[in-house]
This record gives sequence, structure tokens and C-alpha cells, in this order.
Amino acid sequence: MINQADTLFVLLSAAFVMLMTPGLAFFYGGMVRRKNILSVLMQCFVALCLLSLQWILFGYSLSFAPGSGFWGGLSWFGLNGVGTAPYAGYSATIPHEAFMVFQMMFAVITPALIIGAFAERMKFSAFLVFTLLWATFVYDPLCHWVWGEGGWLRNLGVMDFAGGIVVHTSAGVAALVTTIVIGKRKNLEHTPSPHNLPFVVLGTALLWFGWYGFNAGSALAVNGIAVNAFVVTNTAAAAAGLSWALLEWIRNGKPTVFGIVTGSIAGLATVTPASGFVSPISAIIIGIAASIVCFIAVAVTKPRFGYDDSLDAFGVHGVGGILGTLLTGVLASKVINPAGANGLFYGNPKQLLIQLIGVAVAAGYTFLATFAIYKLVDIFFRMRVSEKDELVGLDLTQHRERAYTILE
Amino acid sequence: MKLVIAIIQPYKLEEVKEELYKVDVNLITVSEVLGHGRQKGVTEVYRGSKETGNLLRKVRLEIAVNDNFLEPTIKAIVKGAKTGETGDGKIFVLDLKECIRIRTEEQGSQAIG
Amino acid sequence: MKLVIAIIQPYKLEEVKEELYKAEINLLTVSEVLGHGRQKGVTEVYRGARETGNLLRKIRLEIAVNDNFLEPTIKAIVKGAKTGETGDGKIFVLDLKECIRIRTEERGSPAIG
Amino acid sequence: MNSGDTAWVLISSALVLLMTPGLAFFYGGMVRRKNVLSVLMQCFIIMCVLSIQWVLIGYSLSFHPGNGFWGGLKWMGLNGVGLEPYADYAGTIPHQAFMAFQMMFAIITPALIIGAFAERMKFSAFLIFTLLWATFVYDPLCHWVWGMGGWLRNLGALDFAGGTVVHINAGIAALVTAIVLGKRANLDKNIPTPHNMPFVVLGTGLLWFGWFGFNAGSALAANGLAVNAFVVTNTAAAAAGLSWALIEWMRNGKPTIFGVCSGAVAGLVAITPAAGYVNVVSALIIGFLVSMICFIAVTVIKPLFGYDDSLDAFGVHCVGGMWGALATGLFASKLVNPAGSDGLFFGNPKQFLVQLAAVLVTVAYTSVVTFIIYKLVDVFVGVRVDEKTEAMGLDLTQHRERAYTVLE
Repeated sequence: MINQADTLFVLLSAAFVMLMTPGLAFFYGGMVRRKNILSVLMQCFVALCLLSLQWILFGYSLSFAPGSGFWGGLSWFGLNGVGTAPYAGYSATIPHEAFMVFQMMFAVITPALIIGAFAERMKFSAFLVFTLLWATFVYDPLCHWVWGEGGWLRNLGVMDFAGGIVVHTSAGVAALVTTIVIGKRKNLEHTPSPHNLPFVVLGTALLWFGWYGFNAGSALAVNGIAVNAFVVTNTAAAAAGLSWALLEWIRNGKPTVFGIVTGSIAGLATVTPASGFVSPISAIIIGIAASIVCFIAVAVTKPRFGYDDSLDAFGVHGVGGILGTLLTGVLASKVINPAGANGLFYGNPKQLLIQLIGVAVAAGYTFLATFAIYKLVDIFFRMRVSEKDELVGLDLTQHRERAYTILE
Repeated sequence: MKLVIAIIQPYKLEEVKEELYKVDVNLITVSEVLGHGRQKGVTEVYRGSKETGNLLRKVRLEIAVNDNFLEPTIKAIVKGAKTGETGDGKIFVLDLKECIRIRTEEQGSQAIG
Repeated sequence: MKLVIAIIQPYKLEEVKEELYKAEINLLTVSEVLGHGRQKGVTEVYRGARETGNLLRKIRLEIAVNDNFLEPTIKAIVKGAKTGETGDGKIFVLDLKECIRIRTEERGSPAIG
Repeated sequence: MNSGDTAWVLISSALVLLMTPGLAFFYGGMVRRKNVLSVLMQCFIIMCVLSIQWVLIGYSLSFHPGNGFWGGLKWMGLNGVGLEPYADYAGTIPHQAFMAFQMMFAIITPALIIGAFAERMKFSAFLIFTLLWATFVYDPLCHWVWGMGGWLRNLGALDFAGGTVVHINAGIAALVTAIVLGKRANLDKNIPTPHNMPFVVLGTGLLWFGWFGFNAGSALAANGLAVNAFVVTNTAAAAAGLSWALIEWMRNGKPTIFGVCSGAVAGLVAITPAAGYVNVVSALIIGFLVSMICFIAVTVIKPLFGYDDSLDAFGVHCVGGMWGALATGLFASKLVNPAGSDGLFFGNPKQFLVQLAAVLVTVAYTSVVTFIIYKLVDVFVGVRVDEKTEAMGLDLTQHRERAYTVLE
């Protein structure tokens, strides 16, 4: 039976999550140098266009059609059979198409997250091909394993409420792979400072706002779980933002706005898999843990290994997603969500093991498949722009336009 | 004393800076300007209407030097900025009558460095 | 050779450029500056608080010319920028010791054009 | 009364309201730096002025069941428009919710015209022009197409969310004002480039987000029809954004973010009248073709005739809206919406003719009345600013404020 309130909630959540991609565009766009901002905005927007179409043509079918344990198959190709009648396997109270479009927005933002790793140096044509292949051969299968009917990780009991594995771990690991193989940016004695920090703050605000749709909407109904997800999402973001600022204060002497927004995003990414299974108090623990671990990843690990993850897509999303998935195995409680499972702290150490397997499998698969796709595209298109193009900036060399005028 | 003003391609700034540091010229003032050059520059296309603006974005350097530093400074700028294509820019040299370091009120060539 | 520096009203830039082109002076550098003038300028009001900043927005032109082009350049700038009101701006002329075209490394007056 | 439907329509109203600030940034980023505030100001003042006009007389003129040509003044000051549902428009939500939803449409339509006369219209003249235009063009047309007893509605013209009423209407008014107002000064010497492209992208993101409320909200209920409208809206925008980029790539050598944004908005415009009547595949086609059509309008027809439609309000909204209205007559299907009718491709050529008639009537009425209003305002207050004012910029001369500081 279709429920109007549930339908409206899922549609609205889909709109919220759609807004996260422009939000991410500004979050990333403000961080790059002035000569490259449009290339980042362009990549995010093109991802929105391209993957919306990929999803209705075959992405949704590969991910969610009840095929084998490993892929969904093509039985829902072109939304064939996906209509306004509910599909009880996923959600019995809303039209099947509403579920499809909600999931579409996840499929759009995940590849967009990777942009942070190779920003300021990837050729646009190569980006397009890479993104399409990555969505098809990494995101769609992974999504099927964890969320699709019959998916083998789902059957194993892996808990991922709103995409800690599917979205953040996969995008983060892909970011790490691409940033290593594409190499550092030129002339990088010191990291360039963000060219427009207010844009970063604007982007964070839109992301935080949209994340309510991302996490609470994943309940797919207006119920207590949605409310709980809403509350823990906000709590974790707040705890993480605050603790990041404190860490900076202690370590560098001054808290920064760049730090507080980075922390908030880390908190949001980390609480994503847990949001339907943990209590608000657990969310505070998750938020603080997110800041500490991601701060170490960004401020200590990255300089030590010397990879140039330009905008910390791995350091924030990858590390946050992995941490969140594991913490779900620790802090999940059946009191919050009877359909879930208890975690380590609630007397079920097995769940942590399952979560660990889920993350390890996802990270391993993503690592290998991303590397293969990268190399393939590199052979045909060359991923990296020429040195001169990089110095002149991608806006002018890839798109022949400029973000700002000087005099008029 | 001389005041050197150079107009160069924006993306060459890093290299020019590096060359200047090599010859121990450390005090430069940089600003962003629009310059009219002979070259066409990259044509930007906005919604299909081609924009061939004749004012192009350039970087302007101001460097005050003592006379014995003049030639090394010019050489360094040329080395860093030259590609051989139109649009590389120009260097202007002006006489500098006086130079005062505000902090100490020193005057003349010792105030320059 | 001379270096002409002119400070003009921003909205007069188009006209000045046009007059300069007519006099066949094509190479100029434009930047935006704040200038202290005698005029009051347009007062901006922000949320009720009246802003009477005496630093006003101006456009700064730099033009390097050979001596025989100096007068035409000055005339062109005056023609384009003059309204007769306070705030029209100023023109400064400096001696230019040397000019180098980076692309070819030519020096002196042939490098100017 | 249904709480789910009411919530959906109220939230959709909020989403559509957000489109006007979105439009302000979309347009504001495109003008020169000295005029950005004038555009933002025009958009914001419209939100104020027309909200009041709507509750005082606009809603009555548009929606009261008067005769076929106007609604009359019976509902002046919302007299009789209460919290009970009004079954002829929407049986499951309070009448005032319907009124508020429609108000947002009445606000954004005149705001769309701003793109045609940006950078050269006097603010006082703008205010009077907008008020008269809303009262004598928008309100009657709205009544004809959507009002009870409206003659175009009775003719059977299909316009789900405002292809004729909003986009063709505003677009034609834009063309008329652009022609009679004349070109901006110095236009042949240098075409001004967008002064802040990221703002254009931000505006596009907000418009896309708000458009979910515009189209899916027009179902006036959280049902399958709303879901369909949501999905086709996203699909058409994605297809159009992508195809505009491809056209640029082929024709100019580089795809631009400005192109993707223009395309996405064109796609959203085109799908507006069709959103409740077509399926996803039709939306793909409508989206792919609209970019081609608008691209020709903007890059070939505009230079050919030499009118100065500064920000392409005509080229994108009117042309895109016409294509959408006609495409509705081609692709509409009763399988999607039993309350609609079939189009030409589903065996009903008559629908195409009805759509054509509605388009022609709109074009004729709007162009004549807009011209009269313009001339009238011009006689009394003078519409265009003088040359010096234009050179100094409208921000400083009309509002005595500036968008950006130079040094600090």
C-alpha cells in the first residue's frame, strides 16, 4: 500500500541528496586554486548529468535487480518493470520509482567524491570515461553486494545504513588509488591554500543540510528510525566539527574555519553507516573518533607517505567511511533498530568481524578495479594534462572559460 | 638605483620567482593586471559567443634594485618568463631617485635590500 | 622613452582605450587601485551606516612610449577621461631607462611598440 | 484532507520559493561586477512585491472561477480562501496551501524576464513594469490555462507545471523588452563575460533542486504522478546538460560549465509542461533535443537578429518552453496520467494542434500587452538609465552600494 507521507519523505530526501552534489562542488571548488575552480564545478555537474542517465539506463538494474549474489543483471534495463507500484523487496510503502530516484542521487555523488583526489590535474575527457566506467564496474556491483536483493555481503549480515561502505569507503579508496597513480601536482613545495574559503563553508552547509536526506531518508519511511538517523547525523557532525577545531587549537595554536568544516564532513561521513543503528550518545563518540582519526590521516599520514590527495577525499571520506563501518559493529544496538544487530559493546563481537570483512572486501575490490580502470583509460586517453596546461590551469585549458573577471 | 617593472604571463610567475631567488633578488611586489598584448590569447567562448577580449590577464612585478643588480635581475626575469611565443611580456627600467625603509628610516641603496 | 602612469575614473576606461587606439597606442597595462582624491564620490550606505570612505576606486594605466608618442598619448587620455568634474584623475610621466621584450630580448625603443 | 499531501505541497512551495534566490545567483553571476547587486535586488524585491500582490488581488484574478477570460475580484484579499480544501483545484489540501504554492510561480515568472533587460533598466521603472506585467499578463494567462473555466483549459491544452504560463510567457516578454529597450552600450566592442561563474553554478544547483518542487509539487499530492514528474524532471535536466556540453565540444572544441548550466536549465524548462504526462524515455528525448534547439537560438538566431537579450531569458526560457509545450503534444501518454490525454506519437494528432494553439495565443497576447505596458511606463518614468549611469554600473547608481571591496 502506498503511503503518502513516506512517498513525500523519500522524494524530498532525494531532492536533498541531489543538492549535495552542487554542495560538494562548492566544498571542493573553494579549496582549489582560482584557475581550477570551474574544472571542479564542471566535473561535479557533469557527474550529475551523466550518472543520472547511466542509472536509469542500466545502473539501477545492475545494482538493484534481484540477480545473482554478485550483480543485478540487466532485467530492469531502461527501468523496464520499474513503475509506480511499490516493490516490497526494498520498500513496500512508496512507488518503486521513488526508491530508484533516491538511490540515483547516491550513485551520482559517490563518483563525485573521488574528484577531490585528482583535482587540478586530470584531463576532462579522461575524467568522463573514467567516471562512467567506475560507476558501472565499481559502484554498481558494490551497491548490489551490500544493498541489492540477494547481494552476498547483505546476506552475510553486513550493516551499512546509508552508505559507509558503498559510498564513502569505495569513493575514498578509489581516491587513494587515483591520487597515487596520477602523481603529485607540479610545484608543490607547499599545499596551495583554498582560493575561496566562504565557498567551502557554503558547500559544507549544503552538504550538512542534504545529509539529513542522505541518512534519515535511508529509512525510506517517516518513522522512528528516520528520526533517530536525523538526530545522530546532526550530533556526529557537531561533535566532529568541534573536536577538529579543538585538535587544531591544541596542535597549531588557532582553530580554523577550514578545520571545523572538514571535521563536520568527517563526522557526517563516519556516522553514515551507523545512523540507523546507534544512539545519540554513541554518535558523539563516533563524531569525536572521526575527527581524531581523520585528523591523523590528513595531518600526519598524508605528509609522511607523500601522496597528493589534493582535497583529502581519502583522508576524510575513505578513512571516515571505514571507521564508521567498523564502529557500527561496535556500537549498534537492537534497542534502536530491531531489524539490525547488536555490536561488540552490546555483547555481539561477531558483528564487528562481519563489518571488518565487509570493509576489507569492498576496499580490496575497489582498489584493484579502480587501478585497472585507471590504467585502461590512461592507455587510450592519457589521464593527466600536460605540464603547461596544469600551470595555466584547467579552467582555461579544458573549458576555455574563467571563473572571475578582474575589472568588470 | 633602478625600479624594474615587468609584465609577464601569469603562469610563469613561479618560474620567474625561482630565477630571481637564485640571483638573490628577494623583494618583489606582485599584482594582477590586464594588459594589452599583440597576441590573441586563449579565446574564451561563452554560450557560443566568442570572446576575443584584447585585454589579457597578466602579472606585474615591481622590483627595486641597486645598479649592480640590474642586469642579473633582467636576465633572471627573461630566463623564467621566456617561451619564445608572443605574449611573453616586457620589462621596463626606471630611475629610482630615492628609497626609504619605513621601519628604520634608512635612505638610499642600503634601504633597498 | 617615457613611462606614462594615469589614474582615471573606472567608467571612463572604455573611452580612454578607444582614444588610445585611435592614436595607435596599443600597449597598455590596466589595474584596479584605490586612490585618494579631492572629490567626495558617491556615498555608499550600508544598513543605515553611511560610508564616506575617502579612498575611491580608480583605474591605473601604465603605458610605455617613445618620446615622439608622448604628447599624443597624453592628449588621448585627457580626451577620453575628461569630464570637467573633480575626480577625473591625474597623469604622471616618468623617464624610462630601458625596455626589454622578453620573447626576443630586444632592447630600447624598438622593443616598445 | 490528507496530511501527506499537505506536507508535500507546503514543502514544494518552499522549494519553489528558493528558486528565485537561485535565479538571482544564476543571473547575477553572468552580469558584470558593477551590476550584480542590481540583479539580486530585482529578484528579491519581486519576492516582496508579488507576494503582496498575490494575496491582495493576484490570486483572485488568476484562480477565482470567473468567466473564461479573467477570475474577477471575488477572492480579493484572500476573502473566502481558507483552510478548507477547494475541490476543483485540489481536494486533499487546504485551499491556502494551493494558493501559497501558486504564489511562488507568480513570483518567479516576472523574475525570469530580468535576464533580458539586465544592466540597463532603471529600478523605479522596473518596479512599476513588474507590477503591471504580473497583473495584466501573468494573472489573465494563468487563469486561461489553469483557472476554473479558463478558455484554454477548456480547449484541452496540457500544461503540467507552467510551460506556457511561466516560461513562454516570461520568455516572450523578455524578447519584447530586450528589443524595445535596445542594446547595452559598447556591446559590439566587447561582449561582457560572466563576472563570477561559480555564482552561475550555485544558482543552477538551487534551481535544479527547487524544480523538484516546481514539477513534482504540481501533482498537488504525494502520489505516483509526483514520483513520475520527479524522475522525468531529473532525467531531462541531465540529458540537456550533457548534450549542451557535447554540442559545445563538437562546435567550439571545449565543453564549458556555463554550457552545462545553460543546458540543464533549458532541460528543466522543457520538461515543465510535460512532467506529468510523459515517461522517462520521452524525457530523455525532450532533454537531448532542447539543448540543440536553445543552442541554435542563443548562438545563431540572437546574433542574426541582433537583439540584446543579455542573459538569454528568451533563448532559454521561451524557446525551451515552446519546445516543451509542443513536445507535450507529441509525447503525452494516458499510460502515465489517465487524467491527461495522448499525444501525436500515441495516436492523437489533435492534441498537438491544441498545444500549438495555446502557444500561439500566449505569444500573441503576451507580446502585445507587454509592449503596451513597456511604452506606458516609458512615457511616465523612463525605462532606460542614461549612458553615464550605465557605464558606472547600476549597483552604484541605482542602489548606492557595491558588491565587492577591492583591497580588504
